[in-house]
Amino acid sequence: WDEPIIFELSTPGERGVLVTGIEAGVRDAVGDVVGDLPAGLRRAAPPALPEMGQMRVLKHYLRLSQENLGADFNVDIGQGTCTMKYAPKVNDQLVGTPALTAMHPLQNPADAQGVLEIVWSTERMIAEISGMDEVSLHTQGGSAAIWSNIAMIRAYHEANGEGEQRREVITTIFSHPSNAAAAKAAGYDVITLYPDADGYPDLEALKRALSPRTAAIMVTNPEDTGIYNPAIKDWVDAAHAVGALASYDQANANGILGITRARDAGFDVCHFNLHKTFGTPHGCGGPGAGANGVSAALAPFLPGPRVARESGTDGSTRFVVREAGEQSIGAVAPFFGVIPNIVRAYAWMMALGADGLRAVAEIAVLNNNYLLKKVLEIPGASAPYATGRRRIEQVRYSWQELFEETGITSEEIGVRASDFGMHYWTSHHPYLVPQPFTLEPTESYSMAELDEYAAVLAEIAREARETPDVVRTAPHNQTVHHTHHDDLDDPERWAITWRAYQRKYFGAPVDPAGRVGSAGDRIETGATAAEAAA
Amino acid sequence: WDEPIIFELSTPGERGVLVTGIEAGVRDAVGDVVGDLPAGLRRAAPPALPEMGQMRVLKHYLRLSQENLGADFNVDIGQGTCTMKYAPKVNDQLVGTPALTAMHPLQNPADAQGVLEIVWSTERMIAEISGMDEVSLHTQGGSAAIWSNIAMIRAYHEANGEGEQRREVITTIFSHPSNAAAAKAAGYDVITLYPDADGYPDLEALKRALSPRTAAIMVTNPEDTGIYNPAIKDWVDAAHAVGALASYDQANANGILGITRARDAGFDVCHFNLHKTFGTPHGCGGPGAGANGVSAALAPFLPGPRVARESGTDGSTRFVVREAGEQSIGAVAPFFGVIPNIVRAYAWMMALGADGLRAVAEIAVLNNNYLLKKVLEIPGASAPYATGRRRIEQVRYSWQELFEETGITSEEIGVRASDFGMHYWTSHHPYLVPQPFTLEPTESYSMAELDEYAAVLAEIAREARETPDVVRTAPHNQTVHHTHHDDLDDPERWAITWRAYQRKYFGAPVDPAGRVGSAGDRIETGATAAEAAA
Amino acid sequence: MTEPFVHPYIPNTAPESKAAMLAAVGAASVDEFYADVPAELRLDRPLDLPAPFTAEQDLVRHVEGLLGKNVSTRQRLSFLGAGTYHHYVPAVVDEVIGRSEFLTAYAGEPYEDHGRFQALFQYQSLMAELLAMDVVNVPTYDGYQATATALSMAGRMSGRRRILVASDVLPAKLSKVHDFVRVHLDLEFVETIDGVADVAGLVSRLGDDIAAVWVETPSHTGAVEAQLQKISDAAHAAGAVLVVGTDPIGYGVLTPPAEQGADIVCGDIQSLGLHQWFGGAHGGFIAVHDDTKFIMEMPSRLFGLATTDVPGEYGFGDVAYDRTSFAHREEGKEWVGTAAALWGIAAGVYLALMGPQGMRDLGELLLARTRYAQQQLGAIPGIALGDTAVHLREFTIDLSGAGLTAAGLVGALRAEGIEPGVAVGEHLLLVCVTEMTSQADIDRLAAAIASNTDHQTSETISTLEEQSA
Amino acid sequence: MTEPFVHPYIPNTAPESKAAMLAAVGAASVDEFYADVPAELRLDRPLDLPAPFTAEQDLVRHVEGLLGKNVSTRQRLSFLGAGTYHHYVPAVVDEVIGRSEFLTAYAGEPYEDHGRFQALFQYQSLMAELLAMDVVNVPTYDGYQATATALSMAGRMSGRRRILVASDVLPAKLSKVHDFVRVHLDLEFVETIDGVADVAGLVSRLGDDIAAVWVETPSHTGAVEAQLQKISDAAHAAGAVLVVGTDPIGYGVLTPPAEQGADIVCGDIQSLGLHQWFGGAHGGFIAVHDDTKFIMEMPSRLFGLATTDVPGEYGFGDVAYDRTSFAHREEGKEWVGTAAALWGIAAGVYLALMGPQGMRDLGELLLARTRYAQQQLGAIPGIALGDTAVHLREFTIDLSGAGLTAAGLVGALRAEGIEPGVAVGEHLLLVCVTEMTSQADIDRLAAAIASNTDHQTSETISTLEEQSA
Repeated sequence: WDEPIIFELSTPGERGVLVTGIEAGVRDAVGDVVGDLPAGLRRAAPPALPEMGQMRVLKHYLRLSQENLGADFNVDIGQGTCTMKYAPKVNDQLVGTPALTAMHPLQNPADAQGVLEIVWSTERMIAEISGMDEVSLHTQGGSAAIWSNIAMIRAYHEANGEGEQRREVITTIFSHPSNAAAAKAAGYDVITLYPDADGYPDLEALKRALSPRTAAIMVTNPEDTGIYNPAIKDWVDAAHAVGALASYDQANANGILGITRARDAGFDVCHFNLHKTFGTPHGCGGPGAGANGVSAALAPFLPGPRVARESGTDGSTRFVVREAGEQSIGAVAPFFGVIPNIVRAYAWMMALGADGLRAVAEIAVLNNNYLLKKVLEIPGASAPYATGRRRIEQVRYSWQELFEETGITSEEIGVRASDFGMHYWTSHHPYLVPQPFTLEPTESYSMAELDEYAAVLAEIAREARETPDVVRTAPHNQTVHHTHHDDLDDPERWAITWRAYQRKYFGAPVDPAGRVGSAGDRIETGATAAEAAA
Repeated sequence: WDEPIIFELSTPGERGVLVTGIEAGVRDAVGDVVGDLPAGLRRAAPPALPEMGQMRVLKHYLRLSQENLGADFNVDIGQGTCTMKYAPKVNDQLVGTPALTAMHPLQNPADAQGVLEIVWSTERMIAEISGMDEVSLHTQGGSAAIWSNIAMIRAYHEANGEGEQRREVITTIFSHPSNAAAAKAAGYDVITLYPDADGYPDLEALKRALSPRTAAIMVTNPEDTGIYNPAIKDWVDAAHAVGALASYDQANANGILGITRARDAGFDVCHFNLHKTFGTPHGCGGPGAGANGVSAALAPFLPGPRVARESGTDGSTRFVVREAGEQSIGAVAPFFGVIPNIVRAYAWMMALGADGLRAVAEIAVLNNNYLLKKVLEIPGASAPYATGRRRIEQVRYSWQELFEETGITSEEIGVRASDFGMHYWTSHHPYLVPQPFTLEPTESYSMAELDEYAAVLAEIAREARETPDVVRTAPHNQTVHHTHHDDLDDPERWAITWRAYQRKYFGAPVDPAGRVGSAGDRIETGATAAEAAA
Repeated sequence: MTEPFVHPYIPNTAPESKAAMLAAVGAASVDEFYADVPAELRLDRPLDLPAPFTAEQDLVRHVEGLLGKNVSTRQRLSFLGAGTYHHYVPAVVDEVIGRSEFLTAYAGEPYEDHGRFQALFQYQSLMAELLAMDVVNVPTYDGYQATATALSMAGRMSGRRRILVASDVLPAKLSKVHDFVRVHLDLEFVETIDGVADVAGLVSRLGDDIAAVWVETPSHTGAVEAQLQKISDAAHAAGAVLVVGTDPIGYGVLTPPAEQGADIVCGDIQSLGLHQWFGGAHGGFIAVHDDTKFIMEMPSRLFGLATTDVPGEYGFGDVAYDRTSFAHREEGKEWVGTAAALWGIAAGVYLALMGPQGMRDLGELLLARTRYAQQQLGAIPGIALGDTAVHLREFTIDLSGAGLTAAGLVGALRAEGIEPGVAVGEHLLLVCVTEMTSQADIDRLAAAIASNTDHQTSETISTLEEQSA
Repeated sequence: MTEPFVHPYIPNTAPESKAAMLAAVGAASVDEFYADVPAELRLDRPLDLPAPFTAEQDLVRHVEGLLGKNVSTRQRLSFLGAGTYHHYVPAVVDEVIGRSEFLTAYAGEPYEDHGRFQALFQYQSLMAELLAMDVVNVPTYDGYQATATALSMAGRMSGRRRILVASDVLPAKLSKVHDFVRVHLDLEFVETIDGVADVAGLVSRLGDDIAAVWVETPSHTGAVEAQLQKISDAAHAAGAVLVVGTDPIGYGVLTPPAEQGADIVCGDIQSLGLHQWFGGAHGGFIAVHDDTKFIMEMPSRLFGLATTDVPGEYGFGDVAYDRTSFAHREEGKEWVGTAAALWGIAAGVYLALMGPQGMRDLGELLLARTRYAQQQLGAIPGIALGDTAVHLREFTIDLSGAGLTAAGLVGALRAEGIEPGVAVGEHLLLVCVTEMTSQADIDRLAAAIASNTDHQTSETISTLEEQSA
């Protein structure tokens, strides 16, 4: 499809959906409410939204959807660190019921016993999985959960009178960047440690960095390299030794479910992403959902309100809502968190159970080590660090050899991969691993799919040597062609909205209400609408 | 996507969905039920269904879906006679409720008052739209409804003792072929009339064909040419004059809703297709749904069971189920008909009302006459018959001039249209109109979309003259390439199932249970899976 | 109307567009397009229909309000079958057939609708494995039609008129089949013995004017025909074909009829991934061997594999299109039209998800639950099983020993929120269990029936006592 | 387990596949992969979790059973708002965001995920028209976060610490904002007068150390701020920016804050096409003018139009990616992560369906119903409106004249199936109406409250009588 921008599809007078009418009785009682608005409050001209019939709106967005590569469509193992796994359709179906979508969070808890029980049970299951004492499901994503981690750590130190003293947070370069960013946003100075020569986290470097000024260490493990820190308990102990707390980024715990637990290594706080480990869909970048686990010592600082189970004298149980306590960091998000994803995660765990979660971990690491072998068979690809050792759930690879030989970069290979219906991602910045790419096969893909993916990488590597221009000028087979990203960093040229584009590129007159002139005369030629049946 | 046949995706041991277990109490009570089966009843080897994980099944069918061009995606005006219109999404959402999907047809009618009321109300609305006295919604499609028409006509004549005498049914060549086919299946001899020079149904020919042997005339109006028979009442009167009945194929009544009615022209029976005129989706070729309307004289012959409304002495109403009566043709389908489509049709009518239905008709004919003008502007295209006159809801066009000039056939143009994300259909056989194509824009498409469609036809006509090979070798931009249809008419080579294909092409050994050997070694190359983001 | 009628479903009701298009075609008003419709046939008033709900939120409230009056089998404990069955529908099935691409497509060519052709070819192929036959049609309307057509095929092939009906047939199905074939065929019934075919009686009626023997297995009462091979041999010896009407749900464990000589196997696919839908979601299959004589009598579309210009690529198309009414109007075989394609896709997805092991597990579960239910209900004093045949999913119980009518028991149990089954005789109740019917559900039914027989018995006794008093 | 554990979600649990892969990598067992996990950290027992429902039908029965305990706002007449609102969600919105392509995608590049980039660019653009501003972000988590970030932006830009809070703010939102900004900013409250800003008091507090003035309109109590232009002028005169927190639902009829001088406009998009979801479906927007100074302080992704190698073709990409924590870890602006993209797509579809006329009709309807509800409730003896400001959708009523507590009234009406609103003070009830609340619904609420005040009044009287007796 060569689908226009939606504003180009507007036809005066068309309607997409009608609003119910104002009852005669209401109108008689209230009069002209718009006319009665105080001066200045009445909008002068209507917003310049497009005017479209319902089917055309639908068609537009359905076509756009086909121009998107969901995890349900590809062998989605190229977005390492993100744990792209199967989000079961039955869970989408379960959450779609009005018994959930039409619930208001401030309804009588007696009318919300089902959803409250699911929240409570999900917390308890994640407590068991992490070994932590208490769990909160309030946060709306992984980075938000990291924020809650540091916010609780901050509150804890303040409660102990050490808020002013402890101004530093230590992380590692292969921990998710949001650990550094959230600590900074919470007012901390961030110290970032680099790995040792083998790619393992450097315990000695940690010990040098720790001091009474340290508020916390915030680390991911296994790190983005897929390497598990064998000295993790020593790290935690070292932090505790200086009075600091230890915070565990378990966004992706996919390789260690049922194998090892955060609390068993001594961590004080940790978080999971329900949209990574627990099989909720990624929604084009959210909503996700986070789970924060804490030790008993940190429990008073958890966000609120909290769901609790009460037992009646007759043995019956009911679920109640308790407002956040004195020491709580308060509300971190509206109400109880991302309910649709909490229910999905609950259903996902209940479909698998203890055996199933362990199978998730074991097959995820099996898949990863199988893929590792396949990728290392491709000339030009390598897996820096921990040479010859197994990895947990993912690997950060490098095309450095291929780059040196051909000049083709990892980004270029990634773009070319899209021509094969595949996707991959390089890595977070900075590119400590040169020409990086990060693959995480999770448990959701079959051996045949892993073989197919590796075959595509091998094919592109071959192209890079034999027909490098094919790679360099990719994509060749997408709905859009090589895009000029320099437009996007120039304030004179960037166009973050259609109205800005009209103004900057066409000097469209802006009337007092901000309505721009008619859209450009872009012709839609049938010839480019030809991906029809794809 | 270059998606394999599903059997090629099988991996031993994988499971797509698990079945609930047999309770221990049941197993203890019943023992080994499979082992206990009588000799010969126990299947020797399991069926050779594929073994696949759930996500792979999903991915396979989602990819196939993207290789399909639904009405929601294209300007679907090329399937003339089929009334491709917007099937509102809200109706799909409404019928998806367990309050409908989980209803059993033999439940206590007191538990089914909602769905029974909808069936009854839909019948009454269609009775008003058609002017007929009674309506049945039992049939599962348009041709099935035509069968019900002729079955009732047959029963009527038999009830009058004229079953043996009346052995002929008269139809026209521009009436839907199922009228001829169903009449034949019911045991009638079929007489097909051809139009007069202007393309209008030939009243004199009808009068010559009518006789005491005539059971019925079965005609479509407007015919597939989009021409309304101005003498339709004379046709009905002429049939009645010889004691025959008149049956009206109103599968597509889209252009005349609220304009003119079957009963007003004197018809005894008629039918509508809910999946054409009444906005239910077409489902790749069903389920559709039919509605049969009859005069009071034919009402006793309607299929059963019937839904009736009863009033209590207190003014309350309730809906009851009545078994078919003595004269009824009996059950024509399970229970009450295609319930999801009946509810959708009800919702569609209730969203529009009398004004809306008339607007449907008026805009459908406006769109059709607008498109007629646009198409006639394309050199090489023509609209045979009724020259210079308006059409109702569709037109059967001809590329004969273009064919004579270039040798490009209408079929070839249709295939090429698919490269533009468009579809069109030629016509039913025989091709009385040479090099035919039949367009029906319905009310669902905007002026801009009609312009776009006409522009594609004009472009292909240009190609046919300037670069005919481009047209002749189409498709160029589909997931599949020019297909060799001669395979399909040769009993030695046709392969109607995968197992037949394996046997015929690979001589796969068939074990006693019919399990064939392993599938061929078809390699899936990544390179052809490249339509990814389309 | 004072304001112009603009509707979200009809874009060109926008006044500017409508005016522009009228101007483009040179028409003063829409009326001109109806010049051929005589004035006396024109409706001179608005249709008399209920006031519409043009705002979607109002429509939703209205329809949900109506449907809210229904009380579904989620709220009622249901043992209803008799043609529509309550099986579990995996979420992926609904996801696939809910895709707009499939839901709203119709009749495109094999190029733009490659996905539809492949999905239906796969449906044919998956059913073929389950049935162990080489040819399956794109679904026709339902099992009734499939059976009517299968018998008609036998008649057309043989030129014979007589059909021997060897099994108990669902009455509504029989009604349809009879009216459909009666011009061409005569149905003759060989009474069943203990729920299944009277093979000896059948054999005695066979002759060279018999077009087909028609067996239903499971029958109307859920009885599985154990003598199929014998029947088949006898039919073939007489030059008749064996038409087997069936439900495919059991063939993970049961021998498919084709392996016992069936020539045409037909039935309904509702059990394979379709919801109950108040009986409104059925599709019919007809399966035959790869034999031109049979294939050329099939009216439905048959999608086949074909080669393309690209070596190794699969294309699809219509096999032997010249059979059809699309090609030859009344000269085609019966007719072909919009039937049940989407349900066929659903059944294909269902079989792909279930796989061989799933169908085996399900078959065993159905046999086990059926037998368990027979045991539990048969053990109630006064209740007897209708027959001793092997049953799959359905069976009858005879209430006469308890002095109960089937209708009376249904009424009594409905008051307890139970639909105990379908009354198929004065004292005969047809009970259905599936994988959705747990042991506890069956136990609850047994208890409810037992309590009614107790009640009945004590009532009978007290009536007797009263009379004697 | 005696049988191998094979699960539909994990294809390589198939024993043959697992064995083949282990062999391929030369591992004897999966244990080898965990060599780096010290033995003392290994869990030596299975996780203590509830028994699973591995069969999908059992899982569905379990979860539906739990959710069946909920009683939703379809069964209860709800006047609840306070941050989560019951607006109508058109079916097309749910259809689009239910598409697997959108639902399951994540972070692809602009090539394979062209659709996502365009859909979110369009969301930004549609919101921009509604708000009359040139820049809108890809949604952040919710309105709480959007506001916290907006104020932080003002602090970072100005280097100042003080924020003047001019309106009544939803307490939970205030809690979040406070904890988020407290290291960098000090919130100072200027008490409202009659529901809206005390402009004179505000002006008197302005100075060159004020980073921003924060106005909420509609406020926590639904009051629409009528003096925005004055506030804006005063803030700008002091070198402060005006941050307006709002709900976009009213801007079909209300003047957008940008036209009255707002520099940053932020809030929640839940009202625009998202269900209530027990409060679990929120998304935050931050809108600014096309001013580099502001844009470079935004942490969220911003999708922009770009040219491609094909003239006239639209490409998309990240604008000023170098702002983000993805690019620069702690040197980025706050952070960016998985937030609420799908809800942004939903809001875009919603606005496209509604169009200018739909948003106008809806705004008028909300104003009318709100005023009607104020009239009906305010007319009940003993009940007073909380203030005299213009209200949109929400307003408070003061029950003290009737001697009722808000919590008491809520309890009493819940017993009648009505959620009358949120208790926001001992005698103060926050009542919300939307297009889902009909005149009849409002009348029913008024009658129910009136009957409770009657009851209360007569109780009070009888108590008095008893006392005097």
